[in-house]
Amino acid sequence: MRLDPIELGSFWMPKQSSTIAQEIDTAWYIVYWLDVVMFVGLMVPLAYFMYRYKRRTAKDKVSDVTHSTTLEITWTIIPSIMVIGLFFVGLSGWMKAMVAPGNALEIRTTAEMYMWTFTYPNGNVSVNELVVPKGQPVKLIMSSKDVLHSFFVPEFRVKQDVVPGTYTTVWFEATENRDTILFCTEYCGVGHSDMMARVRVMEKADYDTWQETGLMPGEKPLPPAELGKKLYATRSCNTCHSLDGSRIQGPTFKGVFGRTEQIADGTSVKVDENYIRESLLEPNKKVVSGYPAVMPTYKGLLKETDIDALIAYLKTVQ
Amino acid sequence: MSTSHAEHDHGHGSGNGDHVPHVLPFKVYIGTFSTLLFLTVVTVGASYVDLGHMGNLIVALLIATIKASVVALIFMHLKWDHKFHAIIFVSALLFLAVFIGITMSDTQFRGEAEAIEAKNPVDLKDPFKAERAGDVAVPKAAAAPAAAGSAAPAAGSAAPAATPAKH
Amino acid sequence: MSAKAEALGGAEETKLSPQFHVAHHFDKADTQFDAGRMGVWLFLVTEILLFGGLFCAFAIFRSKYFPSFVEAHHHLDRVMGGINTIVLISSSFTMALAVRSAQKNEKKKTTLLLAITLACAAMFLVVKYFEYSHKIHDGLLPGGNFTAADFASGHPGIFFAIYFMMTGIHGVHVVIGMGLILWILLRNQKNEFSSRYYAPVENVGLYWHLVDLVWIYLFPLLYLVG
Amino acid sequence: MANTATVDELGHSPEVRGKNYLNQTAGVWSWLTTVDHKRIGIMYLVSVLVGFGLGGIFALLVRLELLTAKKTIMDASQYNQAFTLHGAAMVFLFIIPSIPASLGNFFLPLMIGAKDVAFPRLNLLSLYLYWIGAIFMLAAIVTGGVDTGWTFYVPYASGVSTTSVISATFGVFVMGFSSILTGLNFIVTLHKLRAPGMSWYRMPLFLWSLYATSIIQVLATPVLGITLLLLIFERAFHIGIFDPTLGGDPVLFQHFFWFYSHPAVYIMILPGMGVATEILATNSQRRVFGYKAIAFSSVAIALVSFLVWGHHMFVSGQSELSSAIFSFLTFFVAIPSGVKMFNWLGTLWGGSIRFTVPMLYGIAFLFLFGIGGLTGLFLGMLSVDLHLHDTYFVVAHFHYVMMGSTAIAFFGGLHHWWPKMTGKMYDEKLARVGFALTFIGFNWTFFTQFILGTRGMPRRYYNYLDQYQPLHAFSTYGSWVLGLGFLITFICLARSLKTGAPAPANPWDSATLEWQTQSPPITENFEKAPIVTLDAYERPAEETA
Repeated sequence: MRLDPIELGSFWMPKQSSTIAQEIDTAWYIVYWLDVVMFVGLMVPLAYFMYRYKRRTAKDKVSDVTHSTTLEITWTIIPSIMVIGLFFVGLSGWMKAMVAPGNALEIRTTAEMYMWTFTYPNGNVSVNELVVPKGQPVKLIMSSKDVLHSFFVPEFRVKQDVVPGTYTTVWFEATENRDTILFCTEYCGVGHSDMMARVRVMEKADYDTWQETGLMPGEKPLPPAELGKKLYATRSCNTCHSLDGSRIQGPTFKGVFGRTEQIADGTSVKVDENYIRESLLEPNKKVVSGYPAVMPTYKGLLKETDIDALIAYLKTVQ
Repeated sequence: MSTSHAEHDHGHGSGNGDHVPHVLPFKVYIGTFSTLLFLTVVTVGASYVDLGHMGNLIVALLIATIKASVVALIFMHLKWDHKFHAIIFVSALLFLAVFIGITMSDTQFRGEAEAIEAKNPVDLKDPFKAERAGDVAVPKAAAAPAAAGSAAPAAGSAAPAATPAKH
Repeated sequence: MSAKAEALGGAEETKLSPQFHVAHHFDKADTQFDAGRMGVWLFLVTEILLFGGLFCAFAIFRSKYFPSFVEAHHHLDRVMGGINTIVLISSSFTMALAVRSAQKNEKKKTTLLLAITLACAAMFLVVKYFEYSHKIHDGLLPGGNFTAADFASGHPGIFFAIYFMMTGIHGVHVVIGMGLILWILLRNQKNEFSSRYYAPVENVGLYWHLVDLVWIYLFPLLYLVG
Repeated sequence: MANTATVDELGHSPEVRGKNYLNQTAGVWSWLTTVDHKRIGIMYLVSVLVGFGLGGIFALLVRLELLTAKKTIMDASQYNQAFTLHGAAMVFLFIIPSIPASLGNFFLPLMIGAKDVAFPRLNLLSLYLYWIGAIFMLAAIVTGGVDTGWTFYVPYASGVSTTSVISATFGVFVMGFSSILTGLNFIVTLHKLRAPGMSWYRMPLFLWSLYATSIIQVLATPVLGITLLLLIFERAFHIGIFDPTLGGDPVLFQHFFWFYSHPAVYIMILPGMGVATEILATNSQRRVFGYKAIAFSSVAIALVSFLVWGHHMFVSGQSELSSAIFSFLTFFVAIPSGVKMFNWLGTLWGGSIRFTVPMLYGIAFLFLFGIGGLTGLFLGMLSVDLHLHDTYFVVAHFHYVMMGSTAIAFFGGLHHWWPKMTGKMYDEKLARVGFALTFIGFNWTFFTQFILGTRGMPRRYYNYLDQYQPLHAFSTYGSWVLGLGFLITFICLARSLKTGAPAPANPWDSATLEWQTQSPPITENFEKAPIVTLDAYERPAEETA
């Protein structure tokens, strides 16, 4: 998938694209400048002492002061107050990030090796593409089908692990009308670094249109083969099936339609409309010999028109 | 025999002047042993009385702790030993308490899953099942029973063993 | 070494335990004795925390799957558990007496008491063996291996995972303890111990009491309360 | 040392001239069966350096792979193994045993005027356990690698990964016992074997830091043991405690793991702080400022370290209550660390500072630990951690602490005590070159990663967005400078064994006890059992006059 880069808002941070980003950045800069001041405060005396007390002779007079209770108390208490302050600064932003507003749009999110599936309130599903309206709080209810994953959108400053066997939630309200990137930040295996997704932020009206018709802003309905080509890329077919004949995880799509494949159980099958459909819905029923049975099912993830479109597209890949 | 161990370390407990350090009278051991046996009977007996979710646990732990203290203090001579050994022993228990206590501050206060599940009856009761919600719309009829059976997902689900995690 | 032995008041030492001498890096026998015992106490700390992880898991899963735990613990045999508790307490008792008789130079009595302790330990394992084979036969096994059918509650496999891990690790400690007791028994037969030098007996005793101590918690938690 | 007339210019009296612990007995067997803490320390030293080399090679491979966004030299699964093995080797084979087991073993008895540690045979056993554990880890590399990350998070490690997880975790399990035994031995030694007059407050501060480290080793490591045992059983028999499909809790594994592994961070850094204190005290020629503050802050760090493990889990799905508690407690680790920083500066103030090679490492330690410690504040803050967690910022932060502080202190200590251990002086010029390259290369490599991380680059990524490529490439170039620096340091030290000038007993004019015997020491450490009459770092009156 081709993703646009993350825009930088400053030298350090990505652009702020959610309502809580500003508070988190402010906290970041507070501790940043505090650190800079403290570091300079430590290093300047260090440099000065190195210069001032550099050894001149073997019989240099050295100080015999071995302790100062006043100093010890001072440099215990002052930092203590500072770090308690930091704790509360952190706590405040974090509380906001933890408690979603009541009117939040709930999107069910499932992570698995190595893709993201988003189920919208009306039943729509998108894979590796999270579509959210601008200016409305969105709450993701997340779970994992296999191992730990983590949901991270740098521009939103939100992160939450996705844990199998339990639900975790994260919320944000996007403020910028443009695309950004979602990372998986909990190591999950070979495809960990490819487990990225696009976050599409759009106007509420465009979002509603997309929910109803599946059309992105400015998009016209596509002819089946072109829709299929798009699905090939957006539904992660391309991570396992090549177009140029090379072997990835699964058999190549080059010349796949009409080919006769050897099945793992010894039989063989001709790749036709029915086999493609079955492979999408029950992928592990007839696995091509020599390939691992790792394909996830697309049952419920593809509409009938999508399946037709994929079949139409595969006919064109020769 | 002035060089016996412990004589100058453990002033008390060895009043007989013998060089052997704090040999306890036999009756102390037999007394301890009887106490332990008695408490074992008590704890078994107490377990037949239903004292509720926490009640039985607290009683059992209390008796076990008395027994453990007796073993540590007398059989293990902690009562007459260096104070430092007692500190070592107690600090182990202290750190264990910290470990269990703080870990439970997480596990006891997580529990958001059920609430969400009740509120959000999407057909994702069992995140490990291969099927997912349909594209068109969530069939309301299918969702309702799934929500009802959601209290103990694995017990209610047809075949948890049939869909193990990928290996 | 001879000078050192002299300084320690050597005559009795050679008489009472001819093989014993103070290691060269200790200033006197007392220090060596104390050092050994402190080492053992520190070791016991590590044992407590090793079991501690499992106690933590027990606490968490018990509160999470309380009905399962209650149901599952009825499948443990509290008579066998009770017998084993008494066996282990008795072995602790004889072990404590063995240390006492070693302190008093009563070699034969020490041997006898150690032998009884050993026998108790063996008996504990025999009972444990019957318990285990019964569980295995009924399919009351950890997690994914759990096959017993007639369970009403959700996660009995977790209970048995904790049961087998706890009693299994405890059992391993019993076996190791038996080895240690046998070792000091043989050394005792070779006249290596005396009222001036009985540190190994005492230290093995400390270890054995801890094994007992862990069981004192395991028995009510697993067999009685669930 | 009392009678200068009978000792030669290297501090040897006629009775022991030419005799030392190295040549007392000869042959491989005499080494493998030795109970001499110095020989065990040397064998540990060689072992951890091999572990460091191994981890270092993996580090360079990882950095090289990250030179370009897509495949550079290896595929994704090889990359995952490389970073896992880099982490596992560096943490378990190198850093945890590095200072305590090698330098600590060698110098702890010398510094308290003892002949050996309390349990010499146990000490040898701990070395053998370390080797056995290392063999299991190496076996894991040979039989399919490990690709779980050094943290072995479930369910990936318990069910999904197809690599040799069991062998690797068992290796770590065994090494845990080695670590426990070392800690136990040190505690008893410090309690029971101090020379006459060596009261607690006369001990060099390195020993206080080792004492604090040992407390952690004894209290925390068993929990790692049970965690890994459960993981092994989970993987082999599906016992279900961590497996969500069987009702288990994967987040519980993280609690178990970090209950050890967070204090383990202080197993790594505390001895480094101790070494730095020794170096700074020796080279500023004066008594340490705030002795008790530094001593107690070591112990305080050890104790507080047990209360903060959950700050690794702010986004793991643990309860909000836990996160808040952990965040609050986390900040209290910063205070004793700060107290140490201030007192080190106080030690330099009014001193007579020499810039020997160890001192350069000591000052570098102050600089790098300053950055490493202060950047920890970012990650302790709940809201900021939401953005920075599991990004390169974390990678940079812990490399500044682990590598920049601990490893730099370790190499500083190695240079500091090298003459005592080997009886040879090294080439100062070459050592300075090695140091300079290491210091520059380190900052070059890792400061870059702070920028990468804040910009959102997640860690453990094989492939990354093109926009991160220039900074990744920059970091990789730095890693080559860093590697070259270490290579030169190794060459310098190795060469000194053959060509180095014989070392005097006290080349740095240090005030601590280990320098009051020959270089290298005799097997019994001291010809005459020392009696301590001076306070810590105090010099005899005629010298300061």
